[in-house]
Amino acid sequence: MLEADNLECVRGERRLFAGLGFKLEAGELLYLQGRNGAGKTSLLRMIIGLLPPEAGEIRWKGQSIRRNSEDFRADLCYLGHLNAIKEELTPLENLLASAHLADEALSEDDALDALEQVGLAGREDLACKYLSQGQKRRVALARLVKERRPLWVLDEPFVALDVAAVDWLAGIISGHLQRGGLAVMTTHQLVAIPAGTVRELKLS
Amino acid sequence: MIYWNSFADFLHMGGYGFYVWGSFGVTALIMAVEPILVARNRKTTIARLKRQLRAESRTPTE
Amino acid sequence: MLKIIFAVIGRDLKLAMRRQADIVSALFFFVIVVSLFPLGIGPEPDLLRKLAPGVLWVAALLATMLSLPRLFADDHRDGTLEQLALAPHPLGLVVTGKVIAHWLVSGLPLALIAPVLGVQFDLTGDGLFVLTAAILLGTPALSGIGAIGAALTLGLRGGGVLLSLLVLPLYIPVLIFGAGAVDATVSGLGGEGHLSLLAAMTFASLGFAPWASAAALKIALE
Amino acid sequence: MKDRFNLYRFASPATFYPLAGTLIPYFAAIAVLFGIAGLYLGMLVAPTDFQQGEGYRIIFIHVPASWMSMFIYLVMAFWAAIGLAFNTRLSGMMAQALAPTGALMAFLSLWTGALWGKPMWGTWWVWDARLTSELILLFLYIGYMALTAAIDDPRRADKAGGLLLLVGVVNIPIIYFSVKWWNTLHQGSSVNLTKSSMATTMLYGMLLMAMCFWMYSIAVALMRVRTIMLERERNADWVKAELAGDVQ
Repeated sequence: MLEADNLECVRGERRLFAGLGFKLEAGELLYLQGRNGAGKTSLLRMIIGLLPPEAGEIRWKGQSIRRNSEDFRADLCYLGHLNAIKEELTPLENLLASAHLADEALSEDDALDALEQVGLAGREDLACKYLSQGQKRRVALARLVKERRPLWVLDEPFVALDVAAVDWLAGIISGHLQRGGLAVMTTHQLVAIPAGTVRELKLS
Repeated sequence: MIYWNSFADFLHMGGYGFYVWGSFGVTALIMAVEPILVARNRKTTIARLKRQLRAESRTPTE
Repeated sequence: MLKIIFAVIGRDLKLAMRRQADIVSALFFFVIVVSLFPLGIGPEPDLLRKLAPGVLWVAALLATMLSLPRLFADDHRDGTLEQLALAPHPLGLVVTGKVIAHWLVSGLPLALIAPVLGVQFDLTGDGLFVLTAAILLGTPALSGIGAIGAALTLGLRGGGVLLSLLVLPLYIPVLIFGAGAVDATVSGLGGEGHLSLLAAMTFASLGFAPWASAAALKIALE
Repeated sequence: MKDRFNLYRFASPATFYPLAGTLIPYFAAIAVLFGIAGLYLGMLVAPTDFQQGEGYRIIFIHVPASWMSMFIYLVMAFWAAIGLAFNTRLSGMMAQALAPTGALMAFLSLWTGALWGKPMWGTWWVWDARLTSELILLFLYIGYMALTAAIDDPRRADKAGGLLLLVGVVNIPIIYFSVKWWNTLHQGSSVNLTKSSMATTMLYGMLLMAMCFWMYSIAVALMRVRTIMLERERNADWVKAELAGDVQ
């Protein structure tokens, strides 16, 4: 499904990696590892198509993601280290707005349900600027609850989550893999994902 | 062939000397200074890059 | 295609409504700058009438510049810009929506308050009408061209000043025809020609600028 | 196919750097020759202009400087288009190397225009279409240089600057015609290659001076681009080899 060939990444004047490739099939999870500055985030940005690789190609369902970018983006869900939520909007509005902009059907009930799952029941109508950092992160993660697009790209999803939340998120990701989804993520802590095949890619 | 009767006429430019020579003077100045600045910039850049190169070869990074 | 544009407009308007202070302060900036001019140049009605179009237009340009740096910067800072760029639509359409929303909260209020300020400058019926029409027709072009500058300077040090440096020269045609329309009307020549040129510029820039801005945003997001 | 190959070969900094180094003295020499010939014709041989007296001689630098200021902007936009389309490294460097020279040409055009305007129109500055457009062109140059200087990553600087240049090129005609419409005080275009209102010696003098400015601009831009190349490619092997040798 998702393949990368011979990728090369140059940032500034440093070559972060070259000749990098991987293959990921339905139900598989790819862990990107490496110390800080090894190019994990750059590789993630290449995979989501924001950073053009210096050399090489990434293909989704056999098609180059740069050529068929709109079809690819329709299958992609990206969660960056920024929460991508608007402080002025309530958690509910945030969820609905991001689904709306991504052309996804998300009913208000589903959105409320997702917020309840991340433990934000009762705060749906409070502007996000009144929430704590952890709660804001959970608003961002709530997007994943009803997310059915096949490819998830997650940048450090477990950071700053308590143990219960880590377990919950691992469950969400395995559910996604069980449904035949794919996931690529960077992480410092290796979290056991109960379902799916886990592959690792070490950037040195 | 040459239009001017004397050098003084040439400098005087029929009363427009200030304007004509003001234009030509500034142009000449710029065209002389710009290459000098570019050349100097080149020299300092090369010197700096050489220093960096030497520093790198002394302490191999990573 | 229209759906995504409306979705973006709806979101940006909702955000702007939650942050009305920004709209109001840009509007007050416009009012204050315009009101300072008579204090600087004297109260003779003839002189003021002559200066009115230029003063109002320059103030409108500056008021637009005030809100431009935040056009993409807020979305960039909280990560929503990435999400917009990853939405399964051409980014140019998203930017079109943002430009229209920017005009609705920054250009439209200027046009609405311009007649009141025109009265301060002793403009009369026709002049006031054409002034309003010109600002109404010309400000979308300001938002559009400004979006290119905002996208190019996204995330840079001193982005605001740089933005003015890049964008203000490109605003000159709008300024000339915008102020010219009022001048022509006041002097009895009729401002229709200017207004149609302004409208042409607005359509051209709304067609062209979002795509140039989208290209600049992609560069900034790399 | 063969041309394409050559283009790519010369677009590589490692090839272009020594080539530029060899070419610079030639361009400089040609510029000096054209300059001498142009000044001889324009300043010594050409007769006076019956309308403007000797003051018209400013034309021999005013017009070439104005031409070059516009031409350089077009060349920069050309490089920008190439760079954005083919992602070649050289194009951005060329655009950046040309910008300061273009800005200086625009400045010279304004300076000489003012010195010409004072005796002819009695004022240093008139808001006429060409002077105003030239001023705006200078702003565009400054904007380009400020933008590329503000971006740390050279590739992003190239791309963003390139985009700005293309936007500028689209806008220049619009700006020019709007300013022209706004005020047409200036005398009509005085150079017309088919039917010239100027004496032939004057025309030749001016064309020679234009060639001189052109060659000068190329020489200076090549000098500058060589420095930019060393700086940008400092980790490439050819630069290290170059620096290890005795570079000047």
